Amino acid sequence: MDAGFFRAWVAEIAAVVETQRDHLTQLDAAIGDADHGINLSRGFGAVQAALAQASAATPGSVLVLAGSTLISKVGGASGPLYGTAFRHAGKALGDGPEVDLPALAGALEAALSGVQKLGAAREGEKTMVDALAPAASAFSKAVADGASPTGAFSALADAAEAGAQATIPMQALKGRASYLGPRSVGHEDPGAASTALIMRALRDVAARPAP
Amino acid sequence: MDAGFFRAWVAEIAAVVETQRDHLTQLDAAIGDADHGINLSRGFGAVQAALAQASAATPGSVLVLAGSTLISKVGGASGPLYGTAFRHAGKALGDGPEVDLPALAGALEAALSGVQKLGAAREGEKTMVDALAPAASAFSKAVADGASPTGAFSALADAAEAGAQATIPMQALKGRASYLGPRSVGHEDPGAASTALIMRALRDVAARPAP
Amino acid sequence: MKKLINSPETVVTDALSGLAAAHLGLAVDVENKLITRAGGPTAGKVGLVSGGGSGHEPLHGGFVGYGMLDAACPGEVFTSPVPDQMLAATKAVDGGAGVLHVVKNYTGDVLNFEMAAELAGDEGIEVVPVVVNDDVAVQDSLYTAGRRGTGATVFVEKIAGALAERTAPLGEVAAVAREVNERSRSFGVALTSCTVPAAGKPTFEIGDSEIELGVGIHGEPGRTRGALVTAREITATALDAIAADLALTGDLLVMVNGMGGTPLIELYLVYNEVHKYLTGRGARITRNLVGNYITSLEMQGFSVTVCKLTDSLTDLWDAPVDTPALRWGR
Amino acid sequence: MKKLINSPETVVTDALSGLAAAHLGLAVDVENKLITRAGGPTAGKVGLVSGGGSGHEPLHGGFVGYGMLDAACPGEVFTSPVPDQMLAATKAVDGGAGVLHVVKNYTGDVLNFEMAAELAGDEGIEVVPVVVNDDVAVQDSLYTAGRRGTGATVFVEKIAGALAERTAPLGEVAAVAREVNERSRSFGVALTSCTVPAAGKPTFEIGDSEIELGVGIHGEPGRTRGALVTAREITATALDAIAADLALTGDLLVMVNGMGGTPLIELYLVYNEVHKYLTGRGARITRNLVGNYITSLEMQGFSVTVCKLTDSLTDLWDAPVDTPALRWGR
Ligand SMILES: Nc1ncnc2c1ncn2[C@@H]1O[C@H](COP(=O)(O)OP(=O)(O)O)[C@@H](O)[C@H]1O
Ligand SMILES: Nc1ncnc2c1ncn2[C@@H]1O[C@H](COP(=O)(O)OP(=O)(O)O)[C@@H](O)[C@H]1O
Ligand SMILES: [Mg+2]
Ligand SMILES: [Mg+2]
Ligand SMILES: [Mg+2]
Ligand SMILES: [Mg+2]
Repeated sequence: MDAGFFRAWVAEIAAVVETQRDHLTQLDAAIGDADHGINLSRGFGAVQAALAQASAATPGSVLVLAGSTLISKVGGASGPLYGTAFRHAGKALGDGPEVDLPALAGALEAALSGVQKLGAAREGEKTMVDALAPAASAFSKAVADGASPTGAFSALADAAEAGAQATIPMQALKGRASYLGPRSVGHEDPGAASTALIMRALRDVAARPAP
Repeated sequence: MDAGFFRAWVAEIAAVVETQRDHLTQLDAAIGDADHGINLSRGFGAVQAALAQASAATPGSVLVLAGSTLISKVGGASGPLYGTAFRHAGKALGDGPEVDLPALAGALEAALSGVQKLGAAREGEKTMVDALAPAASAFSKAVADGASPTGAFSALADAAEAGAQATIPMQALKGRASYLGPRSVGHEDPGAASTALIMRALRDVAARPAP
Repeated sequence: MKKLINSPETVVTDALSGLAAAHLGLAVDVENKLITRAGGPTAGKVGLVSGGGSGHEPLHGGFVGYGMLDAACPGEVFTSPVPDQMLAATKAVDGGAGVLHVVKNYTGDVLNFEMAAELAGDEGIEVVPVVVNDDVAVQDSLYTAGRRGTGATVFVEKIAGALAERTAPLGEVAAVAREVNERSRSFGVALTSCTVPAAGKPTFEIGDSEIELGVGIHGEPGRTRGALVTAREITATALDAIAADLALTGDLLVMVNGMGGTPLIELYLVYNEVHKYLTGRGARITRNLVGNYITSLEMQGFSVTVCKLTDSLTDLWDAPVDTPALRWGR
Repeated sequence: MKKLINSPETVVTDALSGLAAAHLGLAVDVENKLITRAGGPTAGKVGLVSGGGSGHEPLHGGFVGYGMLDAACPGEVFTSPVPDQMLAATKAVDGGAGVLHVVKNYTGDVLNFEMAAELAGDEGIEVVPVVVNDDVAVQDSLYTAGRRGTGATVFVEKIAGALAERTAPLGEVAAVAREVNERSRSFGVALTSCTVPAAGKPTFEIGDSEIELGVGIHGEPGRTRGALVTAREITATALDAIAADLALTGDLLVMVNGMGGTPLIELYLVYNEVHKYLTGRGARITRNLVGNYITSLEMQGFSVTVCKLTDSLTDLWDAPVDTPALRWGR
């Protein structure tokens, strides 16, 4: 997977976030402040613009630029958190022109640890971590088990989606939703939902026939 | 007609204004500021309270007290105008214990001139004058023509009612409704409507069998 | 009707009790609805009395204090006060130099203040009334009761109050008050209606994408219904109406006033459009106010008021003022 | 959605342009969303920087000026600003004595300010953050992100700003800011929802006779839904919640704050109930604010904030302040 692959991933995320903008905002309206979709569409729009300008020729530099741009443009809780995730993933990929599945698995683990270090959320606290953690480990496991790329990326996306769904019965212990206490139960966490979209985008881009 | 008759009239006005309070306020909402019914119910409520306290033993003193109380309690345009109307009518009745129909006719003419002197409204300008003027002259004419009390009071109330209805096609040239210009056409003037109610109350009280 | 009240009947008196509790610089007679400066009348100083229906807060009670009003008498919601209140206010603030009545041009306000002035005269107090009529939405003609008094009232009270504080004679204070009124114009726009507590329902119906252009401060209908277009277009409509009546040149004092239910972020956004419109036509906004100064209960909307300043009016505007709603210089 | 705007995307920048045009004492960088004092940093004085989502005006930009903030960085509506803004603000106000970050306790605000502080540290600027968390509607526990920062932010910015103006060192300024926060509590009530312009529809649905008790300043749901009862009962619920957490005795600074869509007449009415409640329990309200200071767009409702004063806090509260939204003493 080269820089083009990761640029395509980010482009796909931007497209999906646009179509899901109102849905994510509505999820946030239920247990937050009704801006998650707005924040991400502003953020990934800016990432697209930044990438269009930049030379960023390696997978790592693409993700680091994406992360830095999210930090500079999004604000809110999701800005620093997603920004950190992409930056850490990018740093983990190093500066080679191509990366393989194990390297990507390591990058996803790095993204997770970056998010947890910054936000101090553990699994089960109804945050994006509940989608990112299972996705990263499912992908690592599939890769370790020598699964096909298709299989590994499907495992990634499915685990993220399942993780997002699993936030519905949870009571939020982190973020704005935690103010609701028990009233946060019964709603899908917006950040977990957007993480699932981001992982699905990765699967879909990987499924495309190589140009 | 003695003081008791005029106290009964004022009591009847207070009762009718209560039942018509929202209707008068709605008329005022259409071309004014939605408070005419509220103003009159506050005003005649206060008049009732004042009369309950006071000895006021003559027809004139009853109406003067009613007028002074309206001036002190109502505010708005209708307060000084109705207050002046009742004060001038009361003064015109003098301080005898009994008044006859010609005296009452004179009092109504005095009320009209008081209102016109203060508010400078002529007939046709969509104000209470458009109900009060025809009512006063119809009553004077009936009395002059030697009509029965019943006939005279019916002429009074009917003329007032017709005058109020006649304000509907008029464009307001005085008061708050005049701000609307042509948009004031098509609505009954609240003050004309309340004047018609006041005159009808007089007819109804006069129609009661003497105790 | 969604309001923070105890009962429609007690809105005005409950709010007056709150004003009294919050501002020790004011003396508030809740029962007789009278707000004066705690200090009492200033000997040799012209007294300024204003009043009108309640529901326009901070007008007028919030403008009682050093450099502005000496007394305010609030009526019931949207109903002018009664002569008794105005007379009591006039007697309370008479420092021997006479009393100015600042009257907004509504039949009710004018008639009640006239009666009060007559009564005060009987008691030997010299009273001069100044009638404010700045609202260009209503044309001033034989066919109306004349223009309504709106935003310019704030300017008149501030500037005449400043001159009175300098112990100018009644004639001069009245003259500057009239000068400010003559040099000022206003136009208001409503996005939503207000609800008179005692009425319990909105004064007028208005669609989700409609606005009322030229609305009165009591929710009186204005010139026309319009579409909810951009703030830029709405502001241009308001200022076009003013410019058609008064050449907007030279140094201007501009107020972008909220109707009560419009947040400050929108008022600053409107001020930006007003600023671009006026400076784009060669005028200079040298003084401004942005906020809620003369409201219409919870109505959403704004009004813009423009006053053509002179050096002496600017000097009086800048003079120290210390009231609950307007304060600078001390 | 009925708003005076040009487009949802330009609300914040258009309003900032208006703020810049209206207040020449402010230097406003509209593009980078940065508001500072026109004078630039004061050498030897601790710089005060605050920031947060827009939609709470006058907070924070309206509190930039002598005796209060040195800079404010507004984010998008209800979204915390980004580290770049906070870093730019920190550099702009550093007078060599270090910079205080006043941060409301929301995950987004905390994380972004943390990143900014780290970047500022890299550039050799000493930064101390103070996190405001006064909202008793949220219980502070392992089960939440902690209490939200609301009305006490106004008190912290005024009092810390006054001490900084006296050129106290950063440690002391941070200490008094924390002291004010620890001595303050708030509770908010919503009658209606607000609408985020970019979202286009109300953040929450609420019935005609319902109120949200403990609402957050971003329209976050509160403790419970209640019935629209009298102002007296609603006020008692709010103050009971505060009293359960902080003994309301001694000298108090009390703010009755409007959410943006509530008229002043209702806020004074609520203040009257607050006054009766607190004095009835032996406390003394020695200082107060009644008005719109930390709003939630056009939401109807109010919040009450109480701070237990000390003589030195009172002295700092009384110190001169000269900002667009808070001004006295000069
Ligand atoms: N401490 C945290 N750790 C991880 N994720 C978090 C944390 N706090 C919040 N989030 C995520 O951020 C999402 C909200 O993002 P967003 O609405 O954009 O920011 P804000 O809450 O500031 O409005 C939540 O749904 C949650 O998934
Ligand atoms: N100049 C006037 N002369 C006679 N009647 C008037 C005049 N101005 C107003 N009115 C009457 O007063 C009525 C309005 O009374 P009200 O609503 O109580 O006072 P306000 O207009 O001050 O709210 C109008 O319907 C009209 O009949
Ligand atoms: Mg959010
Ligand atoms: Mg009326
Ligand atoms: Mg009225
Ligand atoms: Mg947010």
